[in-house]
Amino acid sequence: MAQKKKTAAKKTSFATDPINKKLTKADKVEMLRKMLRIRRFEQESLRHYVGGKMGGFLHLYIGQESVCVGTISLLGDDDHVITAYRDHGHALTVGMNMNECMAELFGKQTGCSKGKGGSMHYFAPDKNYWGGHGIVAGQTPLGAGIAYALKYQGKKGCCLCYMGDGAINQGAFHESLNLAELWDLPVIYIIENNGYSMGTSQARSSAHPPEGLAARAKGYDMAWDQVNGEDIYEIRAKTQKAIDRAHNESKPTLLEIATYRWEGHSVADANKEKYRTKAEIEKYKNEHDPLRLWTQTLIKEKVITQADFDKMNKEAAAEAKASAEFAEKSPFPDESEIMDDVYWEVDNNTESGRTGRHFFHD
Amino acid sequence: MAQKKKTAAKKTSFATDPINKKLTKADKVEMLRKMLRIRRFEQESLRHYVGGKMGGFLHLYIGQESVCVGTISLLGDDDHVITAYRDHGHALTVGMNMNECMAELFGKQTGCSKGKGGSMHYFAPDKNYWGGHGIVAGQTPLGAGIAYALKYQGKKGCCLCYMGDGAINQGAFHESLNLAELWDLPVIYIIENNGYSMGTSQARSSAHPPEGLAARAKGYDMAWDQVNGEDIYEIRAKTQKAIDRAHNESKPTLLEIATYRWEGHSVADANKEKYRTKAEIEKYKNEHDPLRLWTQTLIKEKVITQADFDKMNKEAAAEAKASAEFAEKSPFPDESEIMDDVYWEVDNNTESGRTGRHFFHD
Amino acid sequence: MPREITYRQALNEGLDEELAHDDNVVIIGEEVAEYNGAYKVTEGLWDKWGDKRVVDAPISEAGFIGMGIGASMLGIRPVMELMFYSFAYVAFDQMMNNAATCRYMSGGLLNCPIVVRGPANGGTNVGATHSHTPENIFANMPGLKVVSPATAYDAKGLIKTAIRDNDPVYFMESTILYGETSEVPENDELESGELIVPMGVADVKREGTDISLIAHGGAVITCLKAAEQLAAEHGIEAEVIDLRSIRPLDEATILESVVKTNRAIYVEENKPFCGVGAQIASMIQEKVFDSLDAPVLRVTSQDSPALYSPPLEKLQIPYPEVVINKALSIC
Amino acid sequence: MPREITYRQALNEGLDEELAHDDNVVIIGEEVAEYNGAYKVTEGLWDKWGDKRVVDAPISEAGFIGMGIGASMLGIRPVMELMFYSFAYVAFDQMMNNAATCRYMSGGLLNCPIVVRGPANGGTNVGATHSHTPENIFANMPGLKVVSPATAYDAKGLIKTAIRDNDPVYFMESTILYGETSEVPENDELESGELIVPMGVADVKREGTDISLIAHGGAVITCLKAAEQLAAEHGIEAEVIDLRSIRPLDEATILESVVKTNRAIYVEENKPFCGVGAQIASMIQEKVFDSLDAPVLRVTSQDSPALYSPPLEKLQIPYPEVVINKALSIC
Ligand SMILES: Cc1ncc(C[n+]2csc(CCOP(=O)(O)OP(=O)(O)O)c2C)c(N)n1
Ligand SMILES: Cc1ncc(C[n+]2csc(CCOP(=O)(O)OP(=O)(O)O)c2C)c(N)n1
Ligand SMILES: [Mg+2]
Ligand SMILES: [Mg+2]
Repeated sequence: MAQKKKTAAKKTSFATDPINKKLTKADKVEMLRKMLRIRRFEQESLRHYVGGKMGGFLHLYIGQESVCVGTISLLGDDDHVITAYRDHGHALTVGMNMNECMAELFGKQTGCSKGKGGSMHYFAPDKNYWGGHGIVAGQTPLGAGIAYALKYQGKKGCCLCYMGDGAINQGAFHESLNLAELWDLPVIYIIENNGYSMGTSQARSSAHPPEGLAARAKGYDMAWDQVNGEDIYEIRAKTQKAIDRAHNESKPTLLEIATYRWEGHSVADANKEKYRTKAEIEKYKNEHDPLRLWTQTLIKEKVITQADFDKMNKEAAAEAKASAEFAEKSPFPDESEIMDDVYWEVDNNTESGRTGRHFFHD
Repeated sequence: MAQKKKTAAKKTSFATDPINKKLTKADKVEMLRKMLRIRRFEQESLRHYVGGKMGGFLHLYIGQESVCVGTISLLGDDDHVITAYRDHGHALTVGMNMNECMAELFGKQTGCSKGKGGSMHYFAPDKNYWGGHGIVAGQTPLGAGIAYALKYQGKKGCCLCYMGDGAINQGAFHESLNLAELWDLPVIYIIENNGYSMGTSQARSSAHPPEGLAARAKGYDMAWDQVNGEDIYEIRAKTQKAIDRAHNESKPTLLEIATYRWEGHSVADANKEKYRTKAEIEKYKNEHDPLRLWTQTLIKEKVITQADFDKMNKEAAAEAKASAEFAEKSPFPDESEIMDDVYWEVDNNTESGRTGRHFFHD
Repeated sequence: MPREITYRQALNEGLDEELAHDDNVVIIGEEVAEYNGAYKVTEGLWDKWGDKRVVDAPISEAGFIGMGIGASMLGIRPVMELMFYSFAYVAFDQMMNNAATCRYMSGGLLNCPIVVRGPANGGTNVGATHSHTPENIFANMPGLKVVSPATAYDAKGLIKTAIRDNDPVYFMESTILYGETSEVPENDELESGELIVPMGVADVKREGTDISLIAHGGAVITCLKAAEQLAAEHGIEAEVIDLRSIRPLDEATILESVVKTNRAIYVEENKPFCGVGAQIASMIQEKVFDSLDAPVLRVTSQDSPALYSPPLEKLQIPYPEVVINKALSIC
Repeated sequence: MPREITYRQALNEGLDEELAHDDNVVIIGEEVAEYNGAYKVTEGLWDKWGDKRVVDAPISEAGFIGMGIGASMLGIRPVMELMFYSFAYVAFDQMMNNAATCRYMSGGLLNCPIVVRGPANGGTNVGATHSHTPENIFANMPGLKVVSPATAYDAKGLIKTAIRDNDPVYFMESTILYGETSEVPENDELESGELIVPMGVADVKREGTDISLIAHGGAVITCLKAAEQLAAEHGIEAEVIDLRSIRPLDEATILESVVKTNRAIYVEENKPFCGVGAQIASMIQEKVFDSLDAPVLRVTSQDSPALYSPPLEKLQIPYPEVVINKALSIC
């Protein structure tokens, strides 16, 4: 986390970066609203998880909201997003609605994946959002593939592929870095470095260059950068450089964005205050909350007033609460749906889908 | 191959390196003999492969002999070796005899693996030689494991783990590098960079730092070096540094040794003069043959005379020829042996090996 | 008074005893040490045995399992934890090639005494990526052994056997069973001083005369429940056979039962195509064709990837009523 | 005059036609382009179609197959070559999770029209690491399709079908069959203008009345040889059924044959435990129990890892005499 402070020092300069100067007041407010909505959505979901309304895992993104909101705020129609299992923030940011996201957590038919994927597996291809992937780093070759497709189709687009700091030690990620650089794929790998993979600190999981994790890119002669994740302006300024590189030169970038998760690895993490101190967590909550920092920035910039914030906050909370009501009222999938969505050809009742036996239980 | 020439310029200085000054005349001759024996063994094997005495693949090491002979010449009792499928050179260098190696190629009962492994899968645990592995980079975590075992057992040893330049893009290798550096494992990864993985040049398979492939080690903050493989003195001097690092600091190293294979990827490689020019191959044969260069060095140093060489050469050829006769005369394994060597417990007729059914054909 | 402990605690005791029994035993895996294990199977072992014997690994399954295989060739006895057995799929080549074939390819010059253990089950609402059940896949490969205990007693006895075995053993547990208790004797109650359950010996968990319900892992418990109901409501006495180890396989116990009952169903939580049940059904009809009064039937998971929705996943995986109905169809 | 071409050439034609048929088809793999393919299946395609459509990959199977899966979600139709299907094991997670489960986990929002093809066979003396035959393993996973053609005709017709299919298809060929020829019509001899063989339709490669020999891939040829000898020397007329696709599976054709012959043997070059034959045997006895005059038998590879020694490997894998003896044991 040392380098976090280092980059934090340059904070003020990024506000005046061209990409940030382009921001309208509405744009800035919209980013705040998105961060607020993620936080309230997750807090609401946590209540219902604890209340027994969900199964499996719930990996909360609280504390990291600036990362997805800042980066995704830069994307255009041909830019795509893929991430790991800590995926609620990205989902809401690309435009998925709270109802479908909350209903998915409740395992309901109205969920974004019809209750089949759960918390770790959100998808919205219509919003250029390709999941939500449960296997650590499993999404990283897919990210290269999305970039490959864009390039193949002659589109000026890119793929933002997110992962955790623990994911960088999976082989598939390294193979992806080599392919991306070798084949000039417009993919931007973003390490959301929250300092821990479950209970294992960065120092106990990764050997890396003194500069930090992103410097592993050097091994592939790839462009890289490090970003202070608590500053939306910095995130946007540095990510835009990578996007330009992807759009204009069809070259990949490896970004490392320093951030922090407030909650446990998942809600089931009984040790969340053992592998890191309560003081450390409190410090991040009190001094490095990206939501509060952005709010303060906007108030200081006179983009909003405290009253504006309070109103937005209430709206977000109400929206989250309503989504839980929606989820609660929605039906579970019908038993017959268990066998849908396995094969495209079967679902679409094509000749191929009707020929031969596809399923082997009775 | 550019850096090969660069390192070649420094050639002369390595002869006086302490580790090389320690060499007796006999030591130097022994290295020549080993290189000669590898070459004659492989030339003999090639004849019989073409003559239909073998099946499967035959990956010849000719042109690369200095690499295994130079590096393995430095090893002591607690140092170990593991490599890929291009494994004949390493096998003969650690002390396996030509008979068992040739018989293996013929698929005979007297082969080092009783005819079960073939060319790609030689093993001699009694000589600290752990194979012979067919899956590209599959041996690289095993190499870390051998080093792990040595460290666990408190031995001052190391593991030399060889691989090709094409192997560096497998995920398992990268995972191994991180583990080796993170856990201070005394493993030395040696990339035998012959410029091609099958028909694919280094430039078409690997994105890497300008310094070369070994510089990927930087990504893990690992020590690394590059070596001119046609100079035995240089190989020994630089590898010894890595061995010292392993023995004294229990730290890994990534070495890249520039070399060249004269033959096709395997004998079945029909394109060997398509993806690289005949002129390139001839140049390596004529100007960079490590066997000839070492012979010349020894003659110049007056360690041997041309007549000594001729005699050794004849002996090596005769030994190779005799090994083929041995192999030819040896019996094939008995059909009943097909089912041996699957489970240790079954082979040793323990209670565990006798309890329950282990094999499921009739 | 007989002692009851959980399946989790039984594994923990087994691991602890083997750490004491052999200095070469080392436990390696993600979060197994300082965190005490994602599912607390290794709780307290790092405190007791320290950094050398209980080791936290980065998220590099191919790397650290391959490393374990290499170390095992030199006599280390690594017990690797996969946080979920599903993660075997990123280490698959190491587990299928290096662990399974090096002994054979060397003509018997070496062996790999490694254990790879972890939960291999669905039913916990973690979705398709985390719910693979690869018993059949690994058991397909000669050179490997596959174990799947259903009770605390078997879990303890088998993990100790697996660690002492000189071949690679893939030990598949169940997160759903971790909290289940059963009788496990204290060592001083045992003549041999410790609890050892051999591989290759199935266990008749319930005797019966009318039909054989054969299963492994969590499905054994489902069969026991179904058997009780079959007896209570239908007067059918089902024999329940727990394979315990899938490879090696105790065919004799299965066949003996079927010769007695003349009817058999294999019940598993796995996907059907080429599942363990396919092997057992095919074997039974081949070996005791004339004893069968009905075809050997199978109950499996519904044949789609594991789904999240909690109430639906319950239906996707075999539950007692499905077994009962299937049994009634041939009794 | 009917045209005979090799299985290799048939695949090559199929690939060429699909490159022409759909701009989204792209061939990716190690040595597939400039080298013309390690086994020359893609010969001439790079010359003809250029860098964009035929792409040489580094030795990074997990990376490039995963990349292909990602690209397929956006409508690219990648046809990935595995130089040996054994190398699927380093890409296993991508192939079992991302290709097979993303459609399901998204509730049907996406699909992965990817083909992964390459030789999956033993018998070429390349040792255990290079001789895996994972038909059963991949067919176990719902969401995947597994195809294994035995003739040039089927190879051409099925590769075209596989590429047009909107689900992931794992297409397993045989290096031993690459050089075998069979009749493959020219397109202009065909009413539809092209050769298409559907998946899920087994082919009766030889009609018979006394026993059904059922197989896929190279074992089909072994069965045909055995059938000739059974007829010539023993007066037994065997029906030979070639599955062609393992998943989807044409159960109807199998059952129809067994109802006629009352005897069946599944022959495969795979390892026995939970092999394809286990599934088929279990299915047959379940569905037509009363038609069987004898148990369904199986012929498989001997149950050890593939071995190198050329004359011995011939014995490890089924050959006609083994099939004949097994048939005689129940005829
Ligand atoms: C291949 C694989 N191994 C292990 C896991 C279990 N697991 C899930 S998340 C996680 C920690 C990942 O940490 P990091 O990448 O830093 O992401 P973060 O959770 O901090 O967002 C682990 C070990 C998994 N899902 N996949
Ligand atoms: C995982 C895997 N992919 C592909 C292959 C096929 N293959 C064997 S050797 C080889 C080229 C390796 O080249 P390199 O690593 O440079 O070693 P060299 O042959 O030059 O010694 C390939 C592609 C394999 N054996 N394993
Ligand atoms: Mg993290
Ligand atoms: Mg090479």
